[in-house]
Amino acid sequence: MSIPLSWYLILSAVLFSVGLFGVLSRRNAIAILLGIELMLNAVNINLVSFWRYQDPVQMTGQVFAIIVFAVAAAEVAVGLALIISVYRRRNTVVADDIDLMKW
Amino acid sequence: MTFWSDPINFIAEWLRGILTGWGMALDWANVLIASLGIISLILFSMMLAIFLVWVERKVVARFQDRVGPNRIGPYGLFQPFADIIKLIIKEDITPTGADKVVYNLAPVLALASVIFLWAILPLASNIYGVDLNVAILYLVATGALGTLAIIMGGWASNNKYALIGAFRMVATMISYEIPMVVALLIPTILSGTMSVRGIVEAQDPIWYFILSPLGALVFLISSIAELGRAPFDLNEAESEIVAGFHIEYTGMKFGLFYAGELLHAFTFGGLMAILFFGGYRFFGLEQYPLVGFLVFLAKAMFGYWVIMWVKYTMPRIRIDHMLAFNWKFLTPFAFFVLVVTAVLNKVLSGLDTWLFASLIFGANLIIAWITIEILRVYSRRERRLAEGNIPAPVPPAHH
Amino acid sequence: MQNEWLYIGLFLVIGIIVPIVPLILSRIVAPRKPNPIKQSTYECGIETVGENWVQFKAQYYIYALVFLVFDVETVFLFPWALAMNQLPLFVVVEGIVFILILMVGLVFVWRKGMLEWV
Amino acid sequence: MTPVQIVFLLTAALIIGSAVMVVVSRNLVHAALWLVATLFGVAILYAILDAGFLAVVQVVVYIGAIAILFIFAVMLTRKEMRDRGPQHRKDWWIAAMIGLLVLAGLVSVLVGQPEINRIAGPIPPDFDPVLALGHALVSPDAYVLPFEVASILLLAALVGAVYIAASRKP
Repeated sequence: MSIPLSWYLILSAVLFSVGLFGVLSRRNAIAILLGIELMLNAVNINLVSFWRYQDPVQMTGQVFAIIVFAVAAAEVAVGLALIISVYRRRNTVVADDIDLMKW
Repeated sequence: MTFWSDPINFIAEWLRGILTGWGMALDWANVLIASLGIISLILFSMMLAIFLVWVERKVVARFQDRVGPNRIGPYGLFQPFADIIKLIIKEDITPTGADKVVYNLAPVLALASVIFLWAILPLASNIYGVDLNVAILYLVATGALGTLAIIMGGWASNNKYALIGAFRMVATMISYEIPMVVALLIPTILSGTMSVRGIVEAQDPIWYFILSPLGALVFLISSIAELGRAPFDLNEAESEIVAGFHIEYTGMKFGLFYAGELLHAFTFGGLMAILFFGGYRFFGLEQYPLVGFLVFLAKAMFGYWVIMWVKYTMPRIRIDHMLAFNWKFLTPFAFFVLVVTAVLNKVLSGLDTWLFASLIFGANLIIAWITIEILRVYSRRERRLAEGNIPAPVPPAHH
Repeated sequence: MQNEWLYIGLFLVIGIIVPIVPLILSRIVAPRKPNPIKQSTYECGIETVGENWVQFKAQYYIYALVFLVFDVETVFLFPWALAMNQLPLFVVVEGIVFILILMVGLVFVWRKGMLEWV
Repeated sequence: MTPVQIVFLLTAALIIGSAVMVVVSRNLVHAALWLVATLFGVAILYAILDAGFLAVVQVVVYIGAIAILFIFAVMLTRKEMRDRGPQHRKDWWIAAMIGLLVLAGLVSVLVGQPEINRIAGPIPPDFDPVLALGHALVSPDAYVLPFEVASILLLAALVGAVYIAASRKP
């Protein structure tokens, strides 16, 4: 293990920023969800590397990473279901056109 | 260490001695030896796949009361080589509108996802790739890559049939993955480890087939569905969607899909042997050199034969029936078996081995009996309903 | 631990390369004379109409959805299965509660009629 | 530079490169496939970090289930957004600025930390992370509550998602 902790943290910061860019710049709602997945993975890299670099005997980091898996699965399931439902009603997946709740 | 008791390690040690003697660093020598081992393991599996083409064709011929390949070589043994030469010199056609990169990547990934399985397969007590401590999940993960390959191939072909076939195949594979994973949990609970080698070693006096015949059955059914073989071959369904996701693939790319399918079937036979039939163990015979390896091959071939037997005996099931069978019967059933096994394993763990085995086997028999009774009552009701609704068939006028 | 994963990594690399070899061989040996008719999409002998897009049943999506949730949960059961033998009976009960919660979901989907292929 | 560092850098290049392709590619199926490549790279990272269980779970859950769900969703909603028209908002450069700003902020915070460049200690030889994870998840004095709550969360997600996806046009 000759890799400094900072490498992981910077990699995860870059991944997070790329995901954030995707979330903010994409028009398609599914692509926005893809960006969110990238951000969640960046978080998970941080959690696991902290687990490894702090005290590996304490499993907290890994347990949190697993909870993040569950949250990601739930988020994708509900998010995509919403998108498909909206697509069926309004025939669009462009996030800006989905403005039912604006007024 | 003599050569015959442990040939692989003997050769590895010998090579390591030579390479370090040449002044190579020990780490790089180890990497090189590992690569050589991997290449020979993969080439062995490829040769096996070629042999399986012959086995498959010969066995299906026998099931259908034919002779099968018998012209090239003794018993037609060289037929697959002729097939391979034909596949290689065939023109490779890429349909217009296909997504080139994804289209070419799909068959490679389809075969590779099967080859990856061989990394963890213990062929004998001292012939195995790696003893991974999460091997059970690793084999589920390779299945995920296989699913991905199919959807890539179906989508990139730019063909309606291919896409429909891919969708059907993926729906089948992901649905039946749940009972398969649950069936994989049963050996994990019984042995307390996720390493396949650990599971084989834990089946010392008693095979897990005795401890959990229902788990083995669930694993068999779901692996047949995972393979996309009859009666679950909706993805191919020649009469409806012509060949499914690989309809547009020609030449060697089709060959890769085909080899992947056959090798996958054999590998699942091998996994069946490892997880439920004691792997390379056979009443102490495995101590003798090479016997363990042959025992494993025989058991895996038996599992493969059962899969073929089912394939060439059963008609195709309709897709709604197939998915309903999985979600309404197999998944709850698998979870029920899992819970009963877990509880019994915990409660009875203090008992004598044979008493433990017979009690848990008895519990399995009781579950099977209750299930069959419930199914009988249910199907009788369904039949009555169907007979009530459908008018009596009109006899055909003339033929 | 790391050595095992190094081996797996080597295996993945070589396992990808091996299927590529026959493709390259075929690329060298096989003839290549493409023409538009040969390359047209196969459709039982008639001209292809439209794109390959066909309206898919949302039913496929529902199955994938149910699968996703079940997959995550069964994966969670593996650590439980490993640790079970060394922990008290209470742990088995926890796992059963976990599975029961999962089954509630299945029963809901079933009752909603979402497992029917309509 | 040690071999592990080289493997790490290659993996990092794979992750970042395919992540960029996820956010810029016009074809959404390609974006989803690039996401698979990113996720696979993250799995390799977990293997380097000695978290073997998480590495395989990453492949099983993310590639085997979440990516497949994404591809299904893309194909189900494909008719309207067939790669025609702009895939990015007109003010995408603001998003890029925000992304860069966040990156700069994170890096500047990281650089100031004292222990940022430390090397991981060895894992105790008789310590099995997978088994320890099992103990941590189910033993009553550890994380059994999050374990059960995660199951309820997934149940809620299943119920909600199926309810939403199944509702027909009014």
